[in-house]
Parts: sequence; structure tokens; C-alpha cells
Amino acid sequence: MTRDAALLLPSTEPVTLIDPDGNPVHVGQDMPDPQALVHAYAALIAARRFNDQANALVRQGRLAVYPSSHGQEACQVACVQVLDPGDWLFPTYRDSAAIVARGVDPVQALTLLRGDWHSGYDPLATRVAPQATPLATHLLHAVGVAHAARLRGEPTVVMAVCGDGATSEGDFHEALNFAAVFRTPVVFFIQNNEYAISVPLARQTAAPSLAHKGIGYGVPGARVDGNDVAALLSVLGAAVDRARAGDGPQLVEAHTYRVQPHTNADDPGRYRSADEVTPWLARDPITRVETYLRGRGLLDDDTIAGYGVDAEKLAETMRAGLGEDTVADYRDLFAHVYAEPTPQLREQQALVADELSREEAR
Amino acid sequence: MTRDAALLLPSTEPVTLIDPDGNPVHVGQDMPDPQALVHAYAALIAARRFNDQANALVRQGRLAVYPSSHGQEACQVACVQVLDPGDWLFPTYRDSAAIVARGVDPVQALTLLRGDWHSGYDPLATRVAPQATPLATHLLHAVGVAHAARLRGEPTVVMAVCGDGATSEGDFHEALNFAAVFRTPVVFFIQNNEYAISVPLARQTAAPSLAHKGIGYGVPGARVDGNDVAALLSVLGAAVDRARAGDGPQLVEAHTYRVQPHTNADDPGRYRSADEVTPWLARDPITRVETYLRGRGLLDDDTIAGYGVDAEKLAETMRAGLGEDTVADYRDLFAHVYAEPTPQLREQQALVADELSREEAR
Amino acid sequence: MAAEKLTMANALNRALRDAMRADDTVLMFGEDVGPLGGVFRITDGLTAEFGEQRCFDTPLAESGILGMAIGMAMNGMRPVVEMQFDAFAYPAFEQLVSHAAKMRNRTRGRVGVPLVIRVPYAGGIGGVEHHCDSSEAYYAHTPGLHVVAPSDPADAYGLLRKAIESPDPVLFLEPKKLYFSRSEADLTLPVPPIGTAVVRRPGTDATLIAYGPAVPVALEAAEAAAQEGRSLQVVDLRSIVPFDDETVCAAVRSTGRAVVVAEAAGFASVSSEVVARVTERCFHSLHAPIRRVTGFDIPYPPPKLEHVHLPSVDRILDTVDDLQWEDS
Amino acid sequence: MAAEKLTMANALNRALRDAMRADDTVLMFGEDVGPLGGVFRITDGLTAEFGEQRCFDTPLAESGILGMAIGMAMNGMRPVVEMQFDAFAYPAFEQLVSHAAKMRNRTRGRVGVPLVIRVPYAGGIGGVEHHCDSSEAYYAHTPGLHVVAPSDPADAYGLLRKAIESPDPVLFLEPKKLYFSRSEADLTLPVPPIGTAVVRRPGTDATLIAYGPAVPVALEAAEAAAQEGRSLQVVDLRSIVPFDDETVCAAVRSTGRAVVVAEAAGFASVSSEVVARVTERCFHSLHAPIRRVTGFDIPYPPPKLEHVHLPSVDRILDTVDDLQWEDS
Ligand SMILES: Cc1ncc(C[n+]2csc(CCOP(=O)(O)OP(=O)(O)O)c2C)c(N)n1
Ligand SMILES: Cc1ncc(C[n+]2csc(CCOP(=O)(O)OP(=O)(O)O)c2C)c(N)n1
Ligand SMILES: [Mg+2]
Ligand SMILES: [Mg+2]
Repeated sequence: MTRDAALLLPSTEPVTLIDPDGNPVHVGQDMPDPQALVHAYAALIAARRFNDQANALVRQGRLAVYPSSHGQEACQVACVQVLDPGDWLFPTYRDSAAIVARGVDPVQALTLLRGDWHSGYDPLATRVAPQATPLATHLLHAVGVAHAARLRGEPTVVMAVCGDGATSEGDFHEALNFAAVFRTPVVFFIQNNEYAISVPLARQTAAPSLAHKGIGYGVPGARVDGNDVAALLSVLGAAVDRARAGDGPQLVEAHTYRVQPHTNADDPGRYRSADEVTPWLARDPITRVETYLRGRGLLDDDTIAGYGVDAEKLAETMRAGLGEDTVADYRDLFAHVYAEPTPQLREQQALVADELSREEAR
Repeated sequence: MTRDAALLLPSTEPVTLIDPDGNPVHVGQDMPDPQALVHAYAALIAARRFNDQANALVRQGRLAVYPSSHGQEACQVACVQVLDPGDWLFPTYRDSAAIVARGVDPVQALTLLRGDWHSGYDPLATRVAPQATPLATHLLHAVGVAHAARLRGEPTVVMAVCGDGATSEGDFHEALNFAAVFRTPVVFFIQNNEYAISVPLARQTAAPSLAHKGIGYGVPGARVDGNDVAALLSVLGAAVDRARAGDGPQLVEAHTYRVQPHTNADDPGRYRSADEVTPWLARDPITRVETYLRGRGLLDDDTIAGYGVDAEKLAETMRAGLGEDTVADYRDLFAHVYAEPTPQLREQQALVADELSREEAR
Repeated sequence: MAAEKLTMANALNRALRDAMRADDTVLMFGEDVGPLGGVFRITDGLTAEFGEQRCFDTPLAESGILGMAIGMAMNGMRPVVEMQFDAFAYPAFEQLVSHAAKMRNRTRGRVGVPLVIRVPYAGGIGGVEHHCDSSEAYYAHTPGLHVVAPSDPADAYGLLRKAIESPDPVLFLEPKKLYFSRSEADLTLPVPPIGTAVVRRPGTDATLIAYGPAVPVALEAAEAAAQEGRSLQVVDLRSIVPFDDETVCAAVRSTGRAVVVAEAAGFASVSSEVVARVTERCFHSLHAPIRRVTGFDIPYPPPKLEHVHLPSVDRILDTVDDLQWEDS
Repeated sequence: MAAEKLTMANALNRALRDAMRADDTVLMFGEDVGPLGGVFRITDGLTAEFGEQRCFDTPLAESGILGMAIGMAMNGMRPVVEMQFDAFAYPAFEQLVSHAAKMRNRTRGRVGVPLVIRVPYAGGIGGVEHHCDSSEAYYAHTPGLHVVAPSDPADAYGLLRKAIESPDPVLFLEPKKLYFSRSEADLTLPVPPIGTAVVRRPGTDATLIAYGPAVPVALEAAEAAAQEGRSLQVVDLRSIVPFDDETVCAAVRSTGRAVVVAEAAGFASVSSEVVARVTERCFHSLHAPIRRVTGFDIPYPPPKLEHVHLPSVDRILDTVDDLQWEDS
């Protein structure tokens, strides 16, 4: 770790490796190798399909709510692709696509938003923390998980994701500071999509960039084009490597944009114009890397079609899994409050059991 | 306000205008005018006497506890001297000397530490907020007070003081961010005395300096020698001017040292060596400016003796005021919870009244 | 003005607008309360009418919101802040307990903090975790705060106006599930002051004591009981702090039996307090112990199970049936 | 091992040391708990014995402390954290309520967070504002937390060992005013599990129900009452959550009269809950309503007035006198 200001400040402009037209941009940074890019491309196709299908399932009443990451898929797939199997991901409600990219069953990944339970997958088995709704609070858990691993000498790195709005919370500050003071291997990854529901970035901060917050903790800050999966793989990959090497926490800000409403329940017409959104559609993360890969003969129509088929299978799994009505078991309400239910909870469960048996008897 | 990194970062070294031997240091900064320095000197003498007397009153059992600012008096007097009468001061438990420098009655200033009531002076009349014990929480109130004044078009600046330890709290982060986003005229003044009770600065932050936190909010950070009252007047004065001019909040970190225990109840032998303390005694804020002023014929023995007499009067007022036993009135417990006591509080007060009348009757 | 049909959301919006028109020290701020008008649209149109300085969005930080409000209240303003959802008020807990609630007392009455903390609260809307907490016990247990919860549009309007006029901090709990239920209300009519409970339905056999989202459920239960020939009185507390011992005890004494209905977990809650204080005062008028129908002592359930948790008409009626009628 | 004379502070220190020796996943951290040994010296010597990695100081941020502890508990550790004083735990409230308390439930039992939050709590030590809060109601009302409070050194040792072994988060409330009171204790003897109340003094006329700092006061009151010929039984709850209904109700039934004694403000508190649940269960055994002697509904007083606020022997005896003896 360093206290040298020059090494802690982010670049003036976000790092881009492939421009919106699909051309490589020559900067000091390394272009990820072709397999990595092709892998990322496949993941992008899947992530986009996942978002589209989830939105459709909301319209069909199969999901209660869905905060889409449409347009942010490059962030979703890159932050997962740079991790080792032993690493951890700490996602928010917006990062369902990342969770699925990490290998979590898509139906389990949507348990929360379906309304079945607060979380559907096994965090310990998948090394994916439950999705955090209270903003920035999970960043501290990420620090704790990483610190415990480090105390045991494990090479674990933790990828802790949050939005631009979440950086205003006190817990963001405390998490970065704790990680820095204890030199804990966490990569704090901000998906700056310019909005916190209706509140634009300018109402969130007056800083030159969110990555400029790093120096206040002695944490190196980096800025990256959030719609360029190549740049993301490069910048996040380097951050993970440094964290794993013992250089302490890293802060990466991806500049992207929330092209869809906050969730299906939101009405962006009340706070932003369509004109603001349009230019971002042209910066779509998928077309960009596709153009680049095609241009270099690394991707052809057949391969693309194959990824499309895989993505359609994913969508089919979602439709099938979420199409079924689940039976919610009231006993779950009492079973997991403590390792052993208290006498009080047993009484309360018995009351419900009695009600139900009387109902059945009727 | 600017988002230009170069204008937001603090200097590499703290600004010093008078070195520990009393010699002027030539930097770009202006030396305050002689009257200001002499005024500050008199205030330093008073503040030191105040600290010594308060410590003595603890030993005599007249104060419950005293967190001394011995060695930090330059910070205490400078942060008050740069304010206009209409400005506000938001102090902590350690800033009793500053409160007195601001003109608050010294006995009222010690009400909290005496155990009579939670605060003794009138915050609205004195424009001094009640001393804050929960760390960093008052910084947000400072932002609110300043913002209200600004909405009314008043020229108020708020001086919000905290310690190095307090910068780790989430509220510090939220206060700086709110102030920056709303361009609120607050000067955040960190007295970095290297310790938070027993915890040294290195356990508090890995940043190049605490002033480097400013850029993460778009707030200019400045570093100043906290034992050099000339530099403090200059740097804090400039910060107040900028805030008043509409440039938004300012962050100033003073580098000083807590030469005494955290409070009389503390035992620093458990966590630091006397060797660490010794060099700081030679950097005493009073001798430094005294040497400088004497060397320039701006201060002579008679004047110094005069300030000594004034300080002794202050001490006498403290001894007299705190020597008397006060009568605590139980009705105060119920009178100020709400503007009007609730029926429940009336009942509870009546219960005590009844107990007391029965006691008296015995 | 004649009565009109409106929702609680309309009534709250009207109360804010009227208060801001009447007193230009009244300000509204929080997350998404500006151009969006709040996620429940309670602040709809306020920025347009009163400008950015009177109704505005803040950075996303609840402690910051409340802390800044305290400072503004110290300096002549009457801020109203919105905590977007109940559970998102927790980051502001220290500002609430150690500052908002104590400022007047710490300064021996010299500095009051007239502010209103609006909390869209409780469940019944199919919300995911952290969006449906009933957190009133935390507030009611904290001396220095007033805690109120309306149960219909007219009272929502009246209580919010009174909360904004109060010289002390008021926790204003807005039952989310009642936001969009519509009823007849004449907003020009005065409502009883904070600290006053009202009997919403007369009855002679037993008293249901409820507040906020539980009031309509209690009324429904009373209606159902009436069909079965049992006359239930319904008391709406409206104000949890201060508590209206007089009205509540009179009601309970008149029936000799009572059930407290509340959505929050029962343990160490407002409902415990109601049972304790009413029992203390009415012991010899009681034919049976006062019973409680509350949420269970569990985290708020996921949407598909909330119906099991919430006090229901059936559960209330079962509990009323249990009030040892054979003894009387 | 024979009994020895020691303070509660000694006993707590011994419990931490023994737990850390027995299980190397047990860690201790917080503000000033390292080289200083804590402002009350409860962690004295732990860094020296176990090293910087097992007992350490953190940056000054309570939400950070608890949040990091939750993460460590998710990943195989058993952290014990200290909140320096009761009121300084409030910044960690959101981590406590929305995460520590809910993690096991949110993950359907897959992820438990075995951690202990030590809170030096309550008053009677002449502390200035924010240093003497009795905050147990906030915790007891939050499903998912265990809440315990010892009242003597032996129990402090035993309960803390059990808290550290618990698979669930435990709020461990340490009555500050009892830290340095000394008594005979044999730390090798087992104590009853969390969830169990004990009768500390037998008695036949009325039952005093207390916990934490109120227990010695209740015992003193019972002693004084005995002088006047009245036999008071004293129950020490020890564990607020889970609550031992059996022991408490048996005790109350045996005397037919009861007073709950607690330092916290009474409104919507643990004492309300005790009155409510015991009344519900023992109504027909009661000769008089259960009364409460609690702190008033006011912010904790400044040092010179705390004696007025704290439950005193006299106030307890007055209340016992009021239990409608003429009726029995
Ligand atoms: C502590 C807290 N306060 C408020 C909310 C309500 N809320 C949910 S999402 C959101 C906006 C978050 O914005 P950002 O962090 O930028 O993430 P994004 O939704 O853009 O991905 C808000 C205010 C919350 N979830 N948690
Ligand atoms: C929120 C909060 N947590 C903990 C404490 C206990 N405490 C009182 S002073 C102190 C150290 C503060 O250090 P610093 O901010 O550097 O100020 P200094 O005492 O050095 O002036 C601590 C931990 C507190 N007062 N408030
Ligand atoms: Mg965003
Ligand atoms: Mg310090």
C-alpha cells in the first residue's frame, strides 16, 4: 500500500479499450486475451436475455418487481469473470444478472424478487452473499468476509458491488476505511449509472469522480468505461490481482447508465427526458464488443447463434421455474429466526398450526 | 466550487508560518497582522489557564471529568478568532477552551462536565452548539444550521470541529457530502491530535492525510501546523472567507498532538511511551508565538503579565463558580422533554414530588 | 368545504402543500421527494409549486437527512423529512435517539427541534424484505419523540398539519397499505389534537384497541362480530406518544374485556405497553386478561407469507372468543 | 476449583480469555479494546496473550465494527465486539436490526452469524449524557437477537461463555455500575442456559422481577422488606430473549403479587412486556395488577439527578405497599 497521492488518484478520464464503434483504443492498459473477450461476449448475451426475460416475467405477474441491469451488462459479467471460484461476490438487488453469471441457478437468483423468500441460493456454497437491499450495508460484510479469509491465510478476494447513490451512505465510508486500515482484499466496484432512482449524480456528489473518494482512505481509485467489457475485464482484473497480492482494497468506478426505469414500478418520465437516454443506447455494451470481435474474426454468425440458443435455454429455465406456483410453508417463518426456535416462537407457530387445522376442518 | 483535482488536494506538508523556534517560515501564505497575533496570544494564555484550572478542579472533585485541550490551544483560539459574531461554532467535549474563547461564561461552559446538566449555555444567544459527545454527529447539525442561514440569505459561516478519530464515523462522510452538494458554508476543522483515546492515527486511516478526504466530496482540503497559531489564523481565516463568499464547504486538518491523557480517567502509559510525547512539548503553541512576537517588539513583559492577570481572573471565576455546590432541581428532568410535558410525565413528576414530600415529613 | 372522496396519499400531499403555503419555514426533503414526488407520490408537485429550495432531493443518506434537518430546525426552520421506507430509517437511528429526541432537554428547553419524520411504514403491500417493518416501538420507547399514526385520510391530513405545527419532533407513521384506499373526508374539519385517542366504533362487549394499519382490520372484525351478535368497540389510538390513558381506560372499563391489535412484533412493543398500562389502571374492571393480536416475533415475512403474519379478522375474532366469556 | 472473590469486570475478562483459549475462531475487536484493554479494562491483556490478530482496535465507527463482525461471522469466525458505551451502539443500529438479526432468516437458515455484541450499559456511575442509556428494549423488540444481562460475577462469566458459544447473535448487556462490585464466585460451576431465569431469593408475599443492574436493588429491597416482616421473592431474568415464562409465571403465581423493576424508561419497554405476558398467563392468580418501578420516560439525567431517576429501594417498597394488600 502507498500513501503517495499520485498513485491513489484515478485517471482523469475513464479507461476505454474498445470505443462505442467497436474500435480498439490505445492506452497503456492491456487488452484482455481473445478467449476472455469471447467468454465475456457469451455472458453478455446471456445477461441481456436474463434481463429481458425477467422484465417479461414481471409483466406476466410472475415476479413481484425487477430492477433491471439492462445496459449495465458489461459491468455484470466482468465483475464476475475476474473472480476465482474461491472468491466472493457481494451483490445488490440490481445484480441478479451477475449472480447468474457467477453460476447461481437463475430461479434461485430470483427468489427474492419473486416474493418466495428473502434469498434463494446458498451463499456459502456459491460464495455469493444474499442480495443487499439496504444500500451500502453489505460492503462492510464484504470487508469482514475478506478479513476472516485473510486471517486464515486464504487467497480470497471479495468483489463488493454498489451503485452511485450508495456511495453517499455512511457505511460506504466505513467499509472503505476499515478495508484500507486492515489492508483487506476487497475490490469495491461502483456501477455509476448516473441515477439513484430519480436522483441524478450531481445531487449525489460534487467530487471530480466517485473514484476520487479512494485517496481519502489510501485506496487507489480507478475509472473505467462501464459499457466496455474489455476495459472492465482489464481494470477489474488488475484490481483483483493487486488485492490478492496483498496490496489492500481497490476502488473501481464504472461509468455507465441506467437506460431503463429504476424498477418496473418507476416512472422516469417524471425526472428525465428521453433525449438524455438516447445517446446511451448507441453505447450499448454488447454491440461494441461484438463489432470488435467480428472485425478480428474472433466471432462469427454461427457462434453468435449458438450463444443465442444458450441464452434462450436460460430464458426457458426461468419461464419454467417461475411459471410454477410455489407453495410457501408457514413453518419457514419460525424455523430460521434462531438456530433453535425460542419457546415463544414455538407457541406462535402452534397458534398458526391450530388456525390452519381449524380452517381445514371447516 | 471546482472539480479540478489540483485545487482540491491539500499541500504535501502542513502550512507553518512560525516554526517551533519562533522564526517566521516563508511560504506563499500571508502572516496575520500583528494585532491578530497579539490577540491570539492573549487568548492562548487564557486557554492554557482554563485547561490547567479545569484539571485542578477535577482533582478537587469539583468537575466530574475533563478532556483537556492542553497543547491544542492554538487550534482552540484560532477557530474562534476567525469567526464573525453571527457565525456558529459546533464544538466537541474537548473544545471547552474554544467555547470560552468565543465568550461563553466559563462556568456555564463546564456545566456538562460538572454533571449539573447536559449543557449550560444558551446555544442561540451564543451561537455555540451544545458540546457533542457522540462523535461526528454534530457535523450534520452544523450543515443544517448553515443551510438554513443560507436559504435566508444570511452571511453565516459555521465552524464545525471534530477530532481525527471522528473522521472514521459515517456521519463525517455524510456531513461533508451534504455540505458539498448543497454548497453549504461550513468549515470542517479536524484537530488531528494523533489519538482517539488509545487508538493512534495509523489505526484510523491509511490516507496520505485526513485533508485528502476533501477531494472525495469536491471539498478543498488544507493542512496546517496545529501548534502554530499564525498558520491556523491564516488557513482557517481563508477557509471562512471562501465559505462566506459562496465557495462552499472547506476542510482544514490541523496537525497537533494530545500531550495529556484523553481525560483524567485515562492511563496513556498503557498505549504510548513518554518518549513519544516529549518532542511535542518543545512544540508548544504558546512559546512559539511568544518568541516570535517578542522578537519583533510586539509583546513585552508588562503586556504578558497583564494577560497573566486576566487569565488568573478567569481561573478565579472558575474556582468561585464551581466551588459552590449547586442545587439540582428534579423538576428539570420533566420540564424539557417536550415543550409541554405529556400527561405521563406529569404523573411521573407527581410521584417524585410525593416521595420528596413524604421524606420531608419524616 | 364539503366532504370529498380522497386517498390517504392525496390527504398527506394536501397537508404538506397547505402547511408549506401557510408557513414558509416549512421545508420538505429526502430521497426522491423532489421531481419524482416520492416513491409513493406523497410530495407530488411540491417542488413545482414551492421550488427547489423548499422541496428537494438529498444525497442518499438517512443519517445525513435527519442530521441536517436537526440543524435546520435549530436555526428557525420546520423541516419535514421522508424516510423512504421504514427499515431505511435505521441508519438515522443515532441522530433520532441521541439528538432529535434530546436536543430540547439537553439545552434545558432553550433549543427545540420542530421537525417531522415521515415514515411510510408497515406491511400488507407485498413488499420485499426491509420494506415492511413496523418500527413504532423503537420510537415510542424513546423519550422526547411524539409518535403518531393515522388510519384514514381525514386524520392523516389533520394529524400531519398538527405534527408540522408541533414544537417537538414527531414520528409520523404512514401505513403504506392505506395510502391508496379512498374515503370520504372533509379536510376543513378539525381533528383532535396529538395525544388523543378516539372511539371509531361504539360497542359493549369488548374493546379492540388499534392504531395505524390495524384500525381498518379491527373495524372489519367488529363488523363481523356484530353479525355474530357480539358488540365490539374500536378505539383508534392515533397518538402513541403521548398516550391517551383517559379515553382508552374509559373504553376498556366500559366493556371489561379488551384486545390490542397491532402489526408489529409483540415482544416489548407498543402493544405490550397498552396491555401493561391499561391493566394497571383497570385491573378490577377486567373480566379477563387483555389479549394481544400482533405480528409474530419474526422478521417481516416475504410477500407470499405475509398474510400468515398480519393480524387478521379471524385471528382477532378467535382472540375475542377466548376472553373467558363463561366467567362473566 | 474453589470459589474466589472477584469483580464482574474480572469475570468477564476471564470469560473472554477462556473462550479465546478454547476456540481460535473467537476474536475480540472494537474501540480501545487492544493495548488499552477497553475503557473498563474488560479486554485487559487479551492482545498481549492472543496477539494483534485476535484482539484489536478498529477505526472509530460502530456500524463498521458490527458490519465487519457480521462478515467475519459469515466466514467462519466468532467475533465478540464491544460498543464502548450503550448510546454509542446506535450508529450500528441498522447493521444490528437489518443484518445481524436477520441473516439466518434471510438465508433460510443457511448462514448464521454467531457473534456477541458486548454493551457496557445503564447508569448509576455518574456518567455524562449518552453514557448511561438502558437500550435493551430496542434489542428485545428485534426478532433474531438474543438479549441477556448478568447481575453478578459468576453469572457474567457463565453467560458470556454461553453467548460466545451461541450460534446466534447475542446482545450482551453489562451493567456498568456492577463492573467493580466484588463477590464470591466459582467460575468452574455451570450456570443455567440462556433463556432461563432464576429465583435469587425466595419469598412468599410478592415477587420482584428484575434483571441486570436492577437485581441488586431488588435484593436490597427484599432484605429491607424482610426487616418489616414482608417476604419478597426476587427473580433475576438473566435472559430477556428468550424469555423464561415458566420460571417467572411460577414465581408470580406463588405470591399473587408482583413488581417489575428495571432502569430503562418504562414506556414500550421490556418491563411492559413482562407485565403484559405475565398478566396474560397469571391473571386469575393475581390479587393486584403487576406494577412497575422503572426509569421515567425522560432522557437519562445528568449525574447530579440520576438518583431521582433510578429505581430505588424506597420506591420499590412504596410500590409493594401499594399492591392492594387490604383486598387479600
Ligand atoms: C439504506 C437505504 N435507503 C434507501 C433505500 C431505497 N432505495 C432503493 S434503491 C435506491 C437508489 C439506489 O441508487 P444506486 O445506489 O445508484 O443504485 P442503482 O439503483 O442505480 O443501481 C434507493 C434510494 C435503500 N434500499 N436503502
Ligand atoms: C459515536 C461515538 N463512539 C464512541 C465514543 C467514545 N469516545 C469518546 S472520545 C473518543 C475518541 C475520540 O477521538 P478523536 O475524534 O480523535 O477526538 P479527541 O478525543 O482526540 O479530541 C471515543 C472513542 C463516542 N463519544 N461517540
Ligand atoms: Mg445508480
Ligand atoms: Mg484525536
